[in-house]
Amino acid sequence: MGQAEAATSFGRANRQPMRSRLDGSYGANRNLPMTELTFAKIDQTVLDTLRPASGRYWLAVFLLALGIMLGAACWLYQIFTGIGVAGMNIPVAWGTYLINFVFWVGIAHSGTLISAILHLFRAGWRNPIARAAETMTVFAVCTAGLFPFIHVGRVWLVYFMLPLPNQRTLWPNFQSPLMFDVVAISTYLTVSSLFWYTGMLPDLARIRDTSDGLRKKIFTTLSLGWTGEHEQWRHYVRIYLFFAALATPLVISVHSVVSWDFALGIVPGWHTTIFAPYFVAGAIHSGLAMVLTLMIPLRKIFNYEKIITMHVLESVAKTIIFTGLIVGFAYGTEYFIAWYSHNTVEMETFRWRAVGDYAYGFWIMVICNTLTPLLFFFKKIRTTIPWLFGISIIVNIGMWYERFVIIVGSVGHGFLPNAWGLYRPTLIEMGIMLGAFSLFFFLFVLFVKHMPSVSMTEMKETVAEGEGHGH
Amino acid sequence: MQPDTENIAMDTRKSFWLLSAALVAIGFGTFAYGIASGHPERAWQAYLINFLLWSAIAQGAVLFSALMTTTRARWSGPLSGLSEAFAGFFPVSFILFLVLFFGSSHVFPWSHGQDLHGKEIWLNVPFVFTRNFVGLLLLYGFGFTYLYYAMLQKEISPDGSGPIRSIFNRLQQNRPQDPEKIKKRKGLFGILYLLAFALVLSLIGYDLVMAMDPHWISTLFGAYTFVKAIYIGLGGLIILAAVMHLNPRTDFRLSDSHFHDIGKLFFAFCLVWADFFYVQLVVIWYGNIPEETAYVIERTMMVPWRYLAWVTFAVSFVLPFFILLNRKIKTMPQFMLVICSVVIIGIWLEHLLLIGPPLSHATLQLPLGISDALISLGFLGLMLASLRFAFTQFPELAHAEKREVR
Amino acid sequence: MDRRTFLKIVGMGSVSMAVGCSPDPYNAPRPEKNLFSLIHAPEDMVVGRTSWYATTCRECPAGCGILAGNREGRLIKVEGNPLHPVNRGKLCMRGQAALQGVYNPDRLRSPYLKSDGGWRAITFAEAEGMLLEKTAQAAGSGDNRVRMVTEVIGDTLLQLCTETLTQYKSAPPLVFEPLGYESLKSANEIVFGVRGLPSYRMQQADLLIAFGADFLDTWLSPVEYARKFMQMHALDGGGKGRFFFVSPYQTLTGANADLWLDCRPGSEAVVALGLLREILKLGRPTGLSRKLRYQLGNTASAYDKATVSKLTGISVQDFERLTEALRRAGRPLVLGAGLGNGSSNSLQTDVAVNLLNLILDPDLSLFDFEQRHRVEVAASLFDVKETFRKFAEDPPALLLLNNVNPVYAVAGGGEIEKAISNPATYTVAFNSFMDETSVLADLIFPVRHFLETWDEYSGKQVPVSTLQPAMGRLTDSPTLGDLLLKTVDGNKRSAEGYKGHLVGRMLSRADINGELDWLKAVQQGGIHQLPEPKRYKGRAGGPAAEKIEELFSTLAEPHASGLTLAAVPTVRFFDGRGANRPWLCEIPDPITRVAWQTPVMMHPDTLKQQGLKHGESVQVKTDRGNLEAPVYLTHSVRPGMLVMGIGQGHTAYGRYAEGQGTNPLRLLPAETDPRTGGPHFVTGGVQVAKTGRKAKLANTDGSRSQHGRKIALTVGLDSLADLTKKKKSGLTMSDFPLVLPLPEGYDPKLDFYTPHQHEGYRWAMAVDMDRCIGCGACAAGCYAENNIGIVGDKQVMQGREMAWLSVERYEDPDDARQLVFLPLMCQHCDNAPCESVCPVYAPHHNKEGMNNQIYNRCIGTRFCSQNCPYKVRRFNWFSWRWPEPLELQLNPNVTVRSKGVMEKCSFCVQRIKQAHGLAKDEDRSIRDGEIVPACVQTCPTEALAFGNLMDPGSKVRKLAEDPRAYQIMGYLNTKPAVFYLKKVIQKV
Amino acid sequence: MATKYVMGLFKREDQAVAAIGELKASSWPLHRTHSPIPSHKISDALGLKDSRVGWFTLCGGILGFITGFALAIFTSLRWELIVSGKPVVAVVPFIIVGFEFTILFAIFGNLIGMLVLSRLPRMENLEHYDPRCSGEHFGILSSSSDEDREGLLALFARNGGEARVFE
Repeated sequence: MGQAEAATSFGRANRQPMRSRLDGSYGANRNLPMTELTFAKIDQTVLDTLRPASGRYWLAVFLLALGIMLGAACWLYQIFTGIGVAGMNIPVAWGTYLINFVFWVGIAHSGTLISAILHLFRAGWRNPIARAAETMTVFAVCTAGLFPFIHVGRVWLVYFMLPLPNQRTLWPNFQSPLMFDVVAISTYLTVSSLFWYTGMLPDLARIRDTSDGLRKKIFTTLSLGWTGEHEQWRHYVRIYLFFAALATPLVISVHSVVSWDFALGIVPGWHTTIFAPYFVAGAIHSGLAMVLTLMIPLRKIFNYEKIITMHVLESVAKTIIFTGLIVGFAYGTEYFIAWYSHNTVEMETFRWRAVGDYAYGFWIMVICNTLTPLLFFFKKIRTTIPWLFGISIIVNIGMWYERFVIIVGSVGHGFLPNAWGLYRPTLIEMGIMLGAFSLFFFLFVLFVKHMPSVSMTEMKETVAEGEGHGH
Repeated sequence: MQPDTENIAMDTRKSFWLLSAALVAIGFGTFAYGIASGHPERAWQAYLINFLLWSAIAQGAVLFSALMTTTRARWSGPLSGLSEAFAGFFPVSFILFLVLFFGSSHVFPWSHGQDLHGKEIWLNVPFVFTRNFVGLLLLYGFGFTYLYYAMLQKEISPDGSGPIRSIFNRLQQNRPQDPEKIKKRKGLFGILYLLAFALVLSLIGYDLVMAMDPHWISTLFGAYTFVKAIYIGLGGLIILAAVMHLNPRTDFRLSDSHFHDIGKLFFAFCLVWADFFYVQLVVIWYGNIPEETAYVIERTMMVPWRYLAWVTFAVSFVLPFFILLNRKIKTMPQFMLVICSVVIIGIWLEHLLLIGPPLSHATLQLPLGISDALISLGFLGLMLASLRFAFTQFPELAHAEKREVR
Repeated sequence: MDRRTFLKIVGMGSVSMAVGCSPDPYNAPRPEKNLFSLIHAPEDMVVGRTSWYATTCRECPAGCGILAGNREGRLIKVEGNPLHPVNRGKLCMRGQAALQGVYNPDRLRSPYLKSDGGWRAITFAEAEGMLLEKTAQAAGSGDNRVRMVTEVIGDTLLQLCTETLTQYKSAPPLVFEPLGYESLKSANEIVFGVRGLPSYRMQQADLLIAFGADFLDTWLSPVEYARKFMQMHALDGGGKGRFFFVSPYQTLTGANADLWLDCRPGSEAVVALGLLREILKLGRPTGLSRKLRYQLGNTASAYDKATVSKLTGISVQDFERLTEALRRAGRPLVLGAGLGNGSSNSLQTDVAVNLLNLILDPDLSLFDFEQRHRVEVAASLFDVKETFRKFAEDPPALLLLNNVNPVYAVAGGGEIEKAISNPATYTVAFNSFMDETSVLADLIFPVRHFLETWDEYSGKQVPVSTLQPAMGRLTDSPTLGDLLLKTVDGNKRSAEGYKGHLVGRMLSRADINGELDWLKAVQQGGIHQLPEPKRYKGRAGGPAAEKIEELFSTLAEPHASGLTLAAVPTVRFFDGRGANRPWLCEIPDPITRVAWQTPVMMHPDTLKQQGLKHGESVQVKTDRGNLEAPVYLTHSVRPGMLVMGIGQGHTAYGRYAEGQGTNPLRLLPAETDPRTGGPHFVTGGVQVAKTGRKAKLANTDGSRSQHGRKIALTVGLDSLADLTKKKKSGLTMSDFPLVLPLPEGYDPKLDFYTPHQHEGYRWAMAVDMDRCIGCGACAAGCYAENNIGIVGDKQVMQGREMAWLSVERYEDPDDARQLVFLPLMCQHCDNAPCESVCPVYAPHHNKEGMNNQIYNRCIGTRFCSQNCPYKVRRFNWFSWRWPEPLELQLNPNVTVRSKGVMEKCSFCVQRIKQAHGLAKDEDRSIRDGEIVPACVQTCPTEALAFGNLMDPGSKVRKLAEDPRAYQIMGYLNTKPAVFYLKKVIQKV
Repeated sequence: MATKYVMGLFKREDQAVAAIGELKASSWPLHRTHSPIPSHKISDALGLKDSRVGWFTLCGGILGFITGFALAIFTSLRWELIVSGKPVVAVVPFIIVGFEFTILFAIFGNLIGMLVLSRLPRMENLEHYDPRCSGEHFGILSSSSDEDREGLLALFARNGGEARVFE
C-alpha cells in the first residue's frame, strides 16, 4: 500500500489541503499508541478532567490568589511611594520588572511555536500539548503585559503610549522600540487569544453536547453554535492554516521587537545585530522548558499518559537541545565579535560579564541554558520524568538569569566609568515577582479544570490518521 | 529497458559531459586570461564570489537531507536523495578553496599591511587559511560520513561500478548489521553536520566576507551567511528536482505536494534571509555609529553600489516573496526552476555587493562584466559535472527513498 | 552681564527695599504672613521679574560681593557681584548655599530660654527684656562682668560691640575664628613686622610654591585666589605659570599643582630651608642685614639636597626640579603653610617662606599690605582658650556669644564648654541655630541673617562693602546692631536704628559723603575703587637675626614613623558652619566624590600595611579619643598619612548636620602652639583598628580610572603644537574627528540621517578643563537655579543623586596622583540617543538644537537614561521634599519635578527664554555672552563658556575650534554640543 | 404528508462516505453532514470546492499594512519633532509597525472570513443535530416523507449506521 497510498494521499491533499494532512500525515504520528486510543477514550479522558474539583485544588487556587494579593499590595505601595522602592538607580534604571517582562514574553513564545510552526512542519507530537501550550502563551502574555505598567514611573499616565486623539495632537513616538513593543505585544495577545479560542471551538461544542444545566448554557454560547457541519469545517481548516502561517512570523517579530528594546540602544552589550534571532531562540528555549514544567504535572494529575506520551515529552526535550545550542552559539558569537572588534568598551563589557560583580549570573546562564540541556542527548535522561522536570526548571532559571545578565550586566558598566554602578532587587520587587508567578499559575490552574486542556478534535484526527494509514 | 533508449542515454551522457567540460573550459579560460591580463583582482573577485556561492549551494542542499533526518520529518521523500547528490561538489569546492590561497593578496584587502588595531592576531593569511581549511575539512568529513550511513540505510545493492562506488562497496563489507545502529549513526552524523555547517559557514562568513572590511562588525553576519547558504541550497535542490522531473529521460518524478512542500520551505527561508538582512539593517540604522554605518552606507546609499543593492533586494526577496505567496506556483516545476535560478543570481550579486567595495574602492563603475558571467559558467560546469558524477556513482539517489519498516 | 546692564538691574533694588524692611521690628507692622502682599509691596518689585540686591557674603571672612535675586519677595538665588574687587562676580559653593542659611528648616523662629533642662520658646520682646535686664544686672555687679565672643564681623559692628561693652565697664569683645591663621600672622610679624594678613598679587607671579596653603579650598579668600591663580596658571600664548605644592596631602589646591611634592608631615619647613640654602647660594643681593644673612646661611647650610630628601621623603630629583624652577623664576611667589597642616613646625615654615619671598624680591611687589584680609582681627586660639579658662576662675555674669560655635570647632575645648555651661554665668547665644555651643547657653537669641540686614563688611580693609536686606524678614528677629544700640545709652541712636548708625559712621569716616553716595554704595554693594598700591617699606635689614636663629634651632623632628592624622577644612564645610546646608552635604567632595560622610583618606600602601580595605569602617584612635569612619583609598595623600575633612559630625546644628559624618577635631591635641597660639590640625601617634564592619560609602563615582577610554583627556604642554598638526579622521574612539552639532557636522558617508537646520541659534557649551579646578561651585549654582532635589545619604548610596552637573574626578592614565576634573552635564547631542527611544517624545530636539525634556509628558520608562552614553540623566525615584521653609528658595521659572519623572541639565533654558524675550523687546538677536547659565555664571576660573555655535564670532565657537577641543565618546556620532578642551599638563 | 428530518449516524468515516454516495444517487435530499473531525474523504464525497476565506485574510493584510504605515507617518507629522536626528518619517523603523498591523488585520480578516462564510455564530444550527456528532459519530442529515422513510432508514442501516428520526 505504501507508495500508492501515499501518492493518492498527496493527490487528495493538494486538491484539499486539510489539517488532517497537514499534521500527522505520512505517519508522522506513528509513534503514538493509536491502537489503544479511540474517539470515545479521548473524549472521556479529557471530559473527566472537567469533573468538580477536589478541596486540594481549591486550596491551591486560594494560595495562588494570596500570592496575587501580595504582589498587588507591593505594586500599590510602589505607586504611592514612588518607583524608588525598587532597587533601580542610575545607571541601572531597568531591573527585575523588565527582566520579568522579557522572561514572560519568552515563555509566551513556545505556545505559538508549538501550535503554529510545528503545525506547519507537521510534527505530529505537537497535537497533544498544543492546547496547553497555547493556553500558556495567552496567560504568559497577560503576565508579561503587566510588567511595563509596573515598570514605568508614572503608571497613571501610561495611556500616553496609546495613539489616542487629543486636542493637542500629541501622539506617541512610533520610532521608539517601546512603541514597537506596544504594537507587537498587543497584536500578539490578540492573535494568540483568537488562535487559542478558534482552536477550541469544536471542543467547546463537544462539552456543550455532553453537559447540561448552566454549563450547557455557557458552552452553547461559547461554541457559537458549532456543529461540525462540513460547511464549517471547510472554512475552518483553511483559517486554521492561515492562523498558523501568520502566527509564525508574528512570533518571530514579537521577540525580535523585544530584543530591539535593547539592540536599538547603543549601550555596549545591547547594541548587537544578533539580538533578534538570539532572543527568539532564547524565548523558544524558555518556553519549551516551561511547557515541560507544566505538562509533566498535568499529565500525572489528569492521567494523560496515553495522550501526552513519553515520545511527546522526548520530542520537546530534543527541541530544547536544539534551541539550547542556538543560544550557546549566540553567547559564543557575542564574545568572539567583542574580542574581534578590539573595541575597548565592548571588550571591557564582556570581560566584566564573565568575571565582574555579576559573574555568578553569567555562569548560571551559561550552565543552565546551554550545558545542562545537553544532558538530553542521553535517551535515558530525556525519557525519565524527574530528569525532564528538573532540567526544565533549571532552564527556566537559566533563562531568567540570561535576561538579568543582559539588562543589568550591560548598563551597569556603560561608556563612562564614572557612572558605573550596581543594582540589587528589593523585597518589593520580589513580592511583585511572586505575584506575577502566582497570577500565571492561578489562571492556568483555573483553565485546566474548566476547559479542555487537550484538544480532543486534534487527537481524534491523529487517531483517524493512524487508522487512515490502516495498519 | 530497450536498447535504443540505452543508446540515447549513452549519447546524452556523452553530450552532457562535453557540455560541462566546455563550460568549465570557458570559465577557467576567462579566469586565466583575467589573471594574465591587467586586472587580476577582478578575476579573483569573480572567483571568490563563485567559490562562496557554489560551495554554499552544495553545503546547503546537503543540509536539507541532514535536517530531514534530524527532525525525523517524513515528507521529504525522494528529495533527500537528490540533496545528497550535491555532496559530489564537496571535493571540488575544497580544491577551489585551496586555489584561493594563490589569490590571497587580491582577495584579502587587509593583507596589505594596513593598521588593523590589533586584529592582526586573527587576520593574517596563514591563520585564516589554516582555520578555514580545517573547518571545511570537518564539514565535508561529517558530510560524507553522514552520506555513507544514509547510503547504508538505503540498503542499496553492493554492486555497481565506478571509483567511488567501489570504495563504498568495499566499505560496505564491514557494515554494522543492526539497522538501528546505522540509523543512530546516520542521525548522529546528521547532527554533527548541522553543527559543523553552522560553525564553519559562520567562520567563512566572518573570514572571507566580513573581514573584507576589517573594521566592520556585525554579530549576526555568521548566521546570516549560513541562512543564505540554506536559502540558495534549497534553490539548487529545487532546480535539480525540477530539471529531473521535467526531463523525460529520467524516471525521476515528484508529486505536486513535494514541490509544494519544498517550495514552502524555500519560501520560508526567503523570509528568514530577508529577516536576517533587516535585523542587521535596523540595528545599525538606529544606532548610527560610524564604525557600523560606514559599511552599510557605502553599499546601500553610495554610487554605484546602491543600484546593485536595490537589484539584489528585489531579485532575491521582493520577487520570490510575492510570487511564492501563491500556492499554485509552488507546485509548478518550470516556474520554480526560473524563480530559484533568479534567486541564485540575486545572491551572486549580493556577494558582489558585500565583497566588491573593498576590492575596488572609489569606483563609480560597477565591477561587473561579461568576464564575471563567463567565470560563473565555469563553476556551473563544475557543479553539473559533480552532480552527474554523483548520480552515475549512485543512481539510487535519483529514486524515491525507500521507506524504512516501522 | 556687563557693568551697564548690571547697574540697570540693581539700580531699582536697594533703596526701596530699605523702605520695605524697616530696621525696627517692633514699631514697624508685623511682617506679613506672606513675604509680600500686593497691598503694600516694595515699589521696585515687578511680579515675574527678579530684582537683584547687591550685598556681601558672610559665609566666610573672605567677604565676597554678592547679588541676591529676589522674586515676589522671595530670595531665590545669589550670584557674585561683578563689580566687587574680591570675587568679580563669582562665588564658591558655600556662597551659593548662603540661601539655605536663610531658609534653613532648622533656623530658629523665636528666642529660646533654657528652663529646667528644657527649652521654652519666648517672644523677642520678652527675650530682649531679659537681655537688657541681665546686662543691667551684670554691669551693676562690677567690672568686666559682661563678656562677648563674636565671629569676625564688620568694623562698624565690632566698634559698636566694643562701645557697648565699654559702657558696661567690660573688655572689648573677643573675636573668635576657628581658622585664625595664627602661625602666618606671627611669621608676618617676625619677618615683616606686620601682625596681619597681607593679600597676594598671585596673578602677577610666574612661579607659585605653596607649602600647604590651600588657597583654592578655604585659605584666606578662595574665590579671589582661584581667579588670580588661574590668571597666572591658565594656558596663555603657549605657556603657563608653574605651581608647586609641598604638602603631605593634596587637597583641591594640590590637585591643581603641576608638581605635588608629598613631604612628610611637619617637614615643610625643611623643604623651605632647603630652598633658602639654594637661593642664598646664588648670592643675589638681598635686603637682609649681613648678620641675618650669615646666620641664615648657617641655619640653611645643614639642609642640602640629600638631607632634605632624607628628612622629608621627597626624592632628590623632585627637590631639584623645585629649586631649579625657583632659580629660573622671574616673579616667584611662595606661600606658607595651609590651615590644615598647622603643625608644630608651621611657624618655622611660614617664617622661612617669608624670608624666601624677602630674599627673592626684597620689595615684595607681589604682597599687598594695604589690602589685608579682615580675618586677621581674629584672636589667636590660645587667647580664646585662655579667656575661657579664666572664666572658670572668675565667671562673668553675662556671656554674649555672637554666632560662634567654639564647642564644636575647638579641639579639646573642655574649658569652653565648662565656662559656657557654668551656672554662675548667664550665657546668651546670638545664633539662629541650635548648635553645639548654643545648646549650652541659657538663652538663644536668634539675630537676623546677613541677607536680611543692613551692615558693612569688608573682606579686606578697604574698600567698603555693604550689606542690605535682600528680602523681607522670615522671622521677627532683630539685627544684632539694633539690639546693641538699644542697650547703649538709651534710645538716642536706636531711633534711627543700626542702619542710621551705619550711615552715620560711614559719613564720619568719609567713606561716603551724602545720601547719593550712600545710595550708590548700597546699589553697587560698596565702594570698590582701590587705592593706589604703596610700595612695601619693610624695616631695614629684615627681622632680628637672633629670633630667627632661635626659631630654627627649635625645629621639631618631622613625623617620620607611625601614622599621622590631619584634619583639614574643606571647600564644602569650611570650619563646619556649612554642615547644615543640604546642598553642601549633597554635592560630593571634589577629591573623594563622597557626599554626606567623612571618610578617612589613606594611601594604598597605608591600607596594605594596616591590612585594611577601601570602604571598610575603621576606628581611628589618638590619645585624645577615637572615632569611627569609612576608609577611603586614594593617591592624594602620602603613605602613613590619614586625612579627614573638618566640618561634619555635629551633635547638634539641625537635621542635615546631626549624625552626618564625623568630626576629626575630637582627635586633635588640646594644646595650642606655644609660639603662635594657633591650633594643631596635625597629630602623630594615631592608631587605626578594624571594626569588621563594612561602611557603605555614599560616593557618586563608579570607577576613577578611564579604562583606556578617551574621556578626560590631557595634553602635554610641549606637544600642544602637534594637536594643530594632525587632523583626526577615523571611525574609532581614538581617531574619530570632532564634529559640530550643526548641518556641516553630518557626513553622508557616515550618517544615515540627513542634517537638520536650527533656527538662528544652536546653543552649545565649552569646558576648558585646563581652567577647571574642580571646586564644584558650578554644581551648587545648578542646584540653586534648577530646584534640584536633595536625596540624602541613603539614596546617594543607592546611586540616585540628582545633580544635573557633577564635576567628575578622573585619574590621569599616566599618573594616578594627577587628577583631572571633568564637569559633566547633558551634552545636548544633535543625535541624542536618548530621544528616539522615548515612546512619548518627552525628550526631543528643539529648533535651537537643545535636547528638551518635557516633564509633563514623561511617563518614566527610563529608556532615555539607559541609552544615554554619558549617564547624565537623573530620575525622580520619589517626590523629593523641601522642608519648610526651604521651598521658598525654589526658582519659580523652573518646574519642580515630581516622582516618576526624568530630568537633566537644560542649559538653563529659562534663562535662554528670558534672553529671547529681552531680545524680542529690543528687536535684535541675542548677543554672545548675554545668556549665562548658572554654572557658567559662578565659575571662579571661567572654565565654562556658553553661546551660540552658529555665530562664528561667538566665544563658544572659537573654543570649539581650539585644537584642544574634543567631544567625549565622539565616535558614537552623538554630535555633542558640549566641547571639552584638553587639560594642559606641563612637566616642571 | 409530513416530512421529517432523519439523521444517519456512523461510527466510521468510510461508512459515512459510502452512505453519502448512495444518498446522492438516491432521491432523498442530503441536507448536511456533521463530523467530529474534518474529513477530506467526506468533503471529496460531497465534492466541496476550496474555501475562499483566503481573500478575507489577504484584504485584511493589505489594509493592515497601509493602516500601520499611515498611522506611524501621520502621527509623526503632527509636530515634526526631531528625535536623535532621525528623519521625521523614518521608514526603516516604521516597517515594524506596518508589519505588526499587517498580521493583526490579516487575522481579523481571517476570523471574520470564517464567521461570515460558515455563518457563525448561529444557534439554529442545533436544530436537527445529534450531540453524538461532536463525539465519535459522523452524522448525515436527510429528510423524507413518512412513506419512503423506511427506504432511507434502510439505506443508513445498510451502510452500518443507525438512524435517528427528528420528530
